[in-house]
Order: sequence, then C-alpha cells, then structure tokens
Amino acid sequence: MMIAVRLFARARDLAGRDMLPVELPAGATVADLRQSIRLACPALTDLLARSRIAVGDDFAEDETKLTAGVDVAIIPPVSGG
Amino acid sequence: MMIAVRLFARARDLAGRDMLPVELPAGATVADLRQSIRLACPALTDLLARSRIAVGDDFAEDETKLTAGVDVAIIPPVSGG
Amino acid sequence: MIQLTNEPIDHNALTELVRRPGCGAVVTFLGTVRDLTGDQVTVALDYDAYPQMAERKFAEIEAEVRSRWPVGEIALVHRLGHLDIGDVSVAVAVSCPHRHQAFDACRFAIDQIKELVPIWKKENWADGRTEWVHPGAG
Amino acid sequence: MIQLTNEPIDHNALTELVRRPGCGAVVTFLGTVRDLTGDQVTVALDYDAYPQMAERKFAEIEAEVRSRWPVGEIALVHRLGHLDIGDVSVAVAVSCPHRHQAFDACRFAIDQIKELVPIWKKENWADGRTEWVHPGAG
Repeated sequence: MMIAVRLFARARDLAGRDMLPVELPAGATVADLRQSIRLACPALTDLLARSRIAVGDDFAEDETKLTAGVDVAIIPPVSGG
Repeated sequence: MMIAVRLFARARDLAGRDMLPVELPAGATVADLRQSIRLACPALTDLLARSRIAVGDDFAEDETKLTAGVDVAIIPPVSGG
Repeated sequence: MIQLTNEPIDHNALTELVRRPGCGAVVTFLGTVRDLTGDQVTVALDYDAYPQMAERKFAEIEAEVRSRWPVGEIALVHRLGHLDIGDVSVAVAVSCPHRHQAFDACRFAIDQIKELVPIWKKENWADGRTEWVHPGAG
Repeated sequence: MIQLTNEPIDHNALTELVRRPGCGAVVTFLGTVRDLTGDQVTVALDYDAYPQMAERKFAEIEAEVRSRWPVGEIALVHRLGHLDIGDVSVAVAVSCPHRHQAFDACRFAIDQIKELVPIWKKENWADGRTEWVHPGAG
C-alpha cells in the first residue's frame, strides 16, 4: 500500500516537500514505516529518531498497524505556545 | 490624649458610627486601646477580639505605643477580592 | 500600577498595560461576583475599604511580588461600592519572561490581597438580609 | 471553545466569553512573542501546525481540564502564521467557582498545549537566519 506521510516544520525543510510517499506491504507497522522513511529520505534520519509518528491524527506506537488511506504524519518535538 | 478610632464594615454597623473617640493616657499601647474600646462600646467586644488594630495605616501589635494624632483603625477580618 | 475605584474595572486595559516585549507570558486574574455562596443566593455585594491603608498594602504586595519574580509590569485594581452579579471586583494582571513565573506571581498577589488588604464585602442575600463578611468566625 | 486562527487573537473577547455568574474566578493566560530567547534576538516567529490533529489535541485537553476542575467555560486559541514581537501567539481563558481551581486549570491547559499539540514555531533571528524549534536536542 502507498502511505503519504505528511511533513511539517524542519521535517518539511529537510525533505524539501510537505508529503513523502512511502510504499509498504499490507500489515506494516509504524516501525516498518520509520525504516522506509529513512530509506526514502535519509536527510530525515536524525530528526525522525526524536519525532513521534501520528496515525489517524493521534500519536501512534511503533507497533501500531497501518491501513491504506489513513492519515500519517511525522510529528517533530512540538514548540507551540 | 484623644484617639479617634476609625470603624469599618461590621464594626461601623455595631457601633452605629464610623469613628469612636477614646481618651488614653500618654504612653498608652494598643492593648490599652483595646480595653478602652470595650469600655466605650461593649457591642464591639466580640468582633474586636478577632480584629487587628492598625496604627499609622499598618497592622500594629498589642505592645505598639500610640501617639497623639496618629491614624488608628479597627481592622476586622478582611474579605476583599 | 495600583488602583481602588468605584467604577467598573477595565480589565482589558490592565492586560494590555502589562504586556512587554521582554515578557512572553501574561496572566490576568479576575474576581467576579458569584451568584451562590455555599447554598445561599447572593443578589449583590457592597465593598468597603480603609483607602489609604489599602493602597499601602497594595504597594507592599506589588513590591513583594517584584522582589520574588522578574515582573515586567503588574496591575492591582480593586473595585469598591455596589456590585451586581458577574461584575469584576478585583483584577490582577502580571507579565513575566516565562509562564510559570507569571502564574506564580499572579496567584501570590491575589492570595496576599485576600489576606492583607483592608477591604470588606457585604453580602446582599436574596431574602433581603445583608451581612458583612469577616472570615474566621460567625 | 477551541480555535486555530491566522488572525490576531482577541483575548478580551475570550475573557468575556468565559465569564459566568456561578464562577467567581477567571484566569486568562497570554503567550506573547518575546524579543529575546536566551541571549539571541528574535525579530519574528512563524507558526506551523498540523491542523486537524491540533484541533483534536485541543479538544482532548479541554475534556481533560473539564474532568479535573469544575470549569464554567474554557477557551483555547492558538495563532498561526507570521507573528511580530509582542503579538499574542496563544490564549487560554478559564472560569471556575474558586480562584485556585481557575489557576490550576489554566496552567494545566497551557502546559498540555505546549506538550501535546502539533504546532511548531520558527525563530527569525536578528541576523537573518531562521530556525525551526524542536525542543530536546539541536
């Protein structure tokens, strides 16, 4: 399945785009996604390591399974307020 | 010396006036003043027991000496805010 | 900035007054007249003060707050006279570089006001009775 | 009441919005753009957000605050886009029956916002450089 990973803030600047398409097998988890993001865009590796992944607009764990069409985003450490 | 004791809130209602004149000897303290207030206006006795006395616009102790012309007031427990 | 006033408190002006470029946090507290005290219905309050001593105590509280926290500006205003339900009786606005400083400073200021400033309120109960409030006993 | 907006925050309207006859305390927090971060001079900030997730997190924070304190009303507003020094970036206004409830609720809400809501700021330093702020490491 194709997952379109949304990028914000420094992640967007590092990747030079606001969406990173990643191809994953059915049943893939967030941990698999992290590995695929590093391969698709090595510039994100360091920031990704200290970012959370959001699935369906909420924070997900590495074990969370992905499904086609779900919203996925890299959430670097936040700095609102 | 004559001390004009300012009365506020329930103290004013209990005394039916906003100023209570009290005659005290030179060198009298706040403790002496309290005794003279009770004699001059017994209705104030209970509230006075849980009130502070202000001398010169600040809280005073029972040992504080009074001087002619200084501002003196009964400060019942406050309830501003 | 310290004020005792018989007019409605323009709390927005106080908040604006304390904003500073070097202060990333502003905390404003408003005390408003509540319709219930326990299970008794209040219809209005009257506030009385010993004005010159109240202003002195306000000044001491401002100085104490400034000595404890890096205050950009602080405003302490208390209204006197007759207030209806919902009216603002007291406002404290504080700016500091960081938010926890501003929260702590604002809270300390209003706690001190309620403890030290010679101001008294008279409840006007729904049944027509009135009662000066002197905490600590009947 | 929750809002993400590109317009200036009308914090006075938020404070008025949360006032309630049953609530004797209103606490309003404003986060404003500071001119100094450590010893670095900021000239402006840009705020970015993941909007639908930010709104979801705001709603969760509002629900959590309401579950912990007897809130009359609460308003959580964050501004996005380009902000100058002194501009209000975030506002939290809360009313409760008593003041310590309102202080605790307001402080908890802004602490949670800064921890959980996917919003990011970019510093615009005086020397022309810009830098996304991602706390916790370089």
